[in-house]
Amino acid sequence: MQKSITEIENEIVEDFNLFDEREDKIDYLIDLGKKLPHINSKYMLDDFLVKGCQSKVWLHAYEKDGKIFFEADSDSVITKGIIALLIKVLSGQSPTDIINNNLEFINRIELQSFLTSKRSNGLNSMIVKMKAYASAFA
Amino acid sequence: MQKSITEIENEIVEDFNLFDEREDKIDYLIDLGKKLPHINSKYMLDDFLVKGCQSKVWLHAYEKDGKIFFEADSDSVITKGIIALLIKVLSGQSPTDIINNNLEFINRIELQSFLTSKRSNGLNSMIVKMKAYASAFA
Amino acid sequence: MNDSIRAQFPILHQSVNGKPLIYFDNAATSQKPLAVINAIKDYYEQYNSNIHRGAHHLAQLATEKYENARTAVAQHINASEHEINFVRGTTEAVNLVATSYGRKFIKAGDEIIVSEMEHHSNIVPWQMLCEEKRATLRVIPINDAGEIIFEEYLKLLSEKTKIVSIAYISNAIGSIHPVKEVISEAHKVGAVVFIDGAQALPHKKVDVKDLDCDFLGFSGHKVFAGTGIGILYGKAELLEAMNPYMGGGEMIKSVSFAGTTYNDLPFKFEAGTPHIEGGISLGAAINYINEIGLDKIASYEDELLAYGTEKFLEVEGLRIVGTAKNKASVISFLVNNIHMNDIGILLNEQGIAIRIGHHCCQPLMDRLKIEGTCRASFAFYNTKEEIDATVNALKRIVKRLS
Amino acid sequence: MNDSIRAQFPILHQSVNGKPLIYFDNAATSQKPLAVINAIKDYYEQYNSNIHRGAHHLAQLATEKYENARTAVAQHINASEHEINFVRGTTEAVNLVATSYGRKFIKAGDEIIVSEMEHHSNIVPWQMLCEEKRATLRVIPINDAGEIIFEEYLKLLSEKTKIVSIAYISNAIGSIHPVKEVISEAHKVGAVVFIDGAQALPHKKVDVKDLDCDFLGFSGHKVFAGTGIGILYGKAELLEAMNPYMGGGEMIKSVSFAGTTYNDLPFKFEAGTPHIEGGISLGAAINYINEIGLDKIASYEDELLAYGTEKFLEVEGLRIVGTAKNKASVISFLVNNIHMNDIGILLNEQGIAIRIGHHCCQPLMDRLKIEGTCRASFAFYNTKEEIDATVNALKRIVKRLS
Ligand SMILES: Cc1ncc(COP(=O)(O)O)c(C=O)c1O
Ligand SMILES: Cc1ncc(COP(=O)(O)O)c(C=O)c1O
Repeated sequence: MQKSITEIENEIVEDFNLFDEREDKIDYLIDLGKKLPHINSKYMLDDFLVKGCQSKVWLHAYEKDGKIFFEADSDSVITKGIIALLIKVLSGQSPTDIINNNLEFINRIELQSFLTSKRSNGLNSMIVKMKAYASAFA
Repeated sequence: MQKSITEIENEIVEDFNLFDEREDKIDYLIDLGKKLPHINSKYMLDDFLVKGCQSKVWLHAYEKDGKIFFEADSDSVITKGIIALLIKVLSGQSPTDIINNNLEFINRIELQSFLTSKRSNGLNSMIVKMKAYASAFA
Repeated sequence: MNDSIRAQFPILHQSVNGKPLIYFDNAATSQKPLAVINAIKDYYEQYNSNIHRGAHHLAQLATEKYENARTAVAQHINASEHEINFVRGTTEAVNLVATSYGRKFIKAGDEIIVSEMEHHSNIVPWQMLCEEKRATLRVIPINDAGEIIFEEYLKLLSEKTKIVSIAYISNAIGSIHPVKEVISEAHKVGAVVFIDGAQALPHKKVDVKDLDCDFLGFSGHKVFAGTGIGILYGKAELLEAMNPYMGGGEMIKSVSFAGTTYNDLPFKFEAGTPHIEGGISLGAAINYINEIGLDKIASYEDELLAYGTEKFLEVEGLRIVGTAKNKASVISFLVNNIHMNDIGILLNEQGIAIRIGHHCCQPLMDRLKIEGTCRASFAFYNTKEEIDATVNALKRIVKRLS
Repeated sequence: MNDSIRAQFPILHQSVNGKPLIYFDNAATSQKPLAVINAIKDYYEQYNSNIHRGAHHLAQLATEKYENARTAVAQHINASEHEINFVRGTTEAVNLVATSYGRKFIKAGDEIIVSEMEHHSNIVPWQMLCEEKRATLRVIPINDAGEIIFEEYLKLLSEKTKIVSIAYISNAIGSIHPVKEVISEAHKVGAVVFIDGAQALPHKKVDVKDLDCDFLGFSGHKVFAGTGIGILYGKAELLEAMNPYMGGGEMIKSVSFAGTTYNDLPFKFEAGTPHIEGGISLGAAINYINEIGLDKIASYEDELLAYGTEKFLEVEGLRIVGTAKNKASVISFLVNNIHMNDIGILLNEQGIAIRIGHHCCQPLMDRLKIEGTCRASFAFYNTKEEIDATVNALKRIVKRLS
């Protein structure tokens, strides 16, 4: 069975806590980014771009059996790592769960501290966009 | 014979040096102001005002036997004290002497330090005006 | 108020001309508490950086502190953050509105109302606008006490009135205007109202929602922050409707020679690198006065005003200029036959700093048929003892000069 | 340069993410020496006061120091004091000229010339002016090295040209433009020239008489002074012919509702309470760099640039954007297939502060068909060791990400 958002969040936090050093945490993020499969090139169009990110982020979502699935890509590997986390947590969940979740893991792993510009890193834009997709399918 | 500008300047500096305290120096200035006779009321017109002084200063000059004589008044007694000093030094001198003199006594008695606003106290305007009169009669 | 507050203001602890400094020129500019001075020092010693588009640690810190200051100001006057525009001071706030609102919305024949006792900064920008647009500047007259004559104001209002711009508190003579009533009457004819809060913010709580003002401007340097910073508050829908003011970095979304799009509020009106240190110092100042409490400040200053008024009137030949019923802690005065200049100089000899002149209110002075006044203006770090010393000095001056 | 210079900059001595800070974001804003920080502290702790019309000791001191700063700036760029206007920064300088000169003298059909690599602050104000006046903005194209194409500039010049506005040094890629030649050609067709000196003043001697520029703008915060202050130099006869910019206190001679007369230079363009602290900090900064010597600074920075260029090119896949023959100590670069964002973040992890993005030069980025660059910009307090550390960090990043 699909794990709940909270369960996945806890796993991510545990994973991050394995690392004492900032450097290892960011390495982990880079690995996640590298491993995230490329999006189908038909979605690499301006229509699928998330606005407000310094790097390009393409995001696409589809619904299957009442769950929402996300696919995304970016030209920045660290951004991809972040997207990978968001997808881990939100992809395959129900629209309501996605809309209502506060994504507390972001603060718990202090993700913001790895992003150099809080206002324009686009993390927020990505979340807003993912929730918007969920609303559209709800 | 009329004393030279330098002689008068030296006298003023000596007078000031008699006082150790700022307070006594400014008292002396006030006394000079109080003692300066009022200008003839026919000169208390806007035409005779010196521009650029915070208080009103009326200044009038006339020539006699190649010497220039000044009369002045002000609604501020401290300003009048300053005028009294300038008149002491410059009144009765020849146009050339007036024009060429640098009025070094002003710095020697640190007159500026008693005036609260260097830029708008009008001391400069008064001197410029007195020299202008001298040029006109030269 | 007590010594622990004065201890926060290093500048107060010095001698001038051999006497302890008494600083009674607060309406011109306020002194700064250590909280503000240290905030400035920390900024430059620890995290100075250009902001907003920064990709590194210092830029992040500086952005956060600068935006926190905006939040502090917003909360302080009960506004939203995007309604808070950092400007240089009250003067720039008025000019910004006169230009960005006025040049867009004012047409020939429209009327703008100010009062007879405004600061030049709240007159000249409107004169310039009226000249350009062939609009008319109308002036609310005042009575001899220095209060606006409300019935006359009502008569000036008409459907031609597009802007009313008035100070909350007069810097020259301390009158507190009934701005809430001024605003609601202006709104009845559809005019927008700019409140010049330069003298209000240091003394009292200002709530833009409660006042329902459309714009509010004030200066950081008068409210215990550093120089070169100030605030323009505007209702979001008005700010959005206005033209941009200056062009440049920060205020754009994208630039190309084919066409440029402007940024959202509040960045729309903040072209170029902001006065980052100034914003942060303003945030620190706002936090500082809130820690003391504006109520406490206001009631202490009322006390100083009442005490000072009584004491100053003991001086022979002294008359107070400006006797509004509702008044801030400013005492403007003249002494029979003694030039204000002489009083200024002789008080300075005693280490006492007051201001003399027209206080940037020449039309008010013309109305009062005087050239200016001596002005002693009190802040919460002033004391009754300082008032006593000043009154004694004045008495001696009067004796000496008469 | 040596440790004794670095010791003057407290901010440099800190760790970021556990590593010693390397500050390579100097083109965005410079750090401040103790001479500047202490000048600010002294101002607030010892003699903060409003200026010019003050009638007391503190006002006198503050006025003197502020005006001394104006004198220091005037001497530094070989101008007269009344040609030096304190403004908020380069952005305001451009806007002031676009408004006060442009709105008075530009007519429909006139042409204004800028280059393709200008900062947004030197584009948007002219766009706004052109839109209002139905004038045309013409653009000097650049070659692939990032140099303006002088022959193309000559072709743009005609009797329609009224203003040419160009940076002395490009903030994005460091190109130093041949401004002296640009100016003399513009004068041949009767145009006035605004020089955006934002990036020039920190690095080299600028002599307005020698250049014969009509206007020069620069920002204090980029030249080791505090934020919120800058300079507009203008030839006196031009400044005198211009309309006032903002209205308010200081910039007037007398105000009445019947008519207002404006003050003389330099006060004409300085409405409201000035950023007194900022002016004083700028004076302190100018004195500081003159003590070190701009020649020494320039030649040391040239050394850093040469060394850095060589070293940076050792990084696999790295290309330098902007290879003008005449270049300031700015290295803009991109690395094959690696997003500038990732480089910014990962350098920041190593305590290294660079800037990434379009650097407020979107038209330049469009021309170069890139979205932005990573930019390392050096000041005289930077060292070759810092360059080595950065290059090593870059090499590790490239390895890690490829
Ligand atoms: C070349 C150039 N012009 C103009 C500016 C704008 O300066 P400021 O933001 O200080 O107004 C800058 C700085 O960002 C610059 O580098
Ligand atoms: C009532 C009032 N309005 C406007 C101003 C202008 O403020 P600033 O000079 O800080 O722009 C002042 C201060 O001088 C003031 O007291």
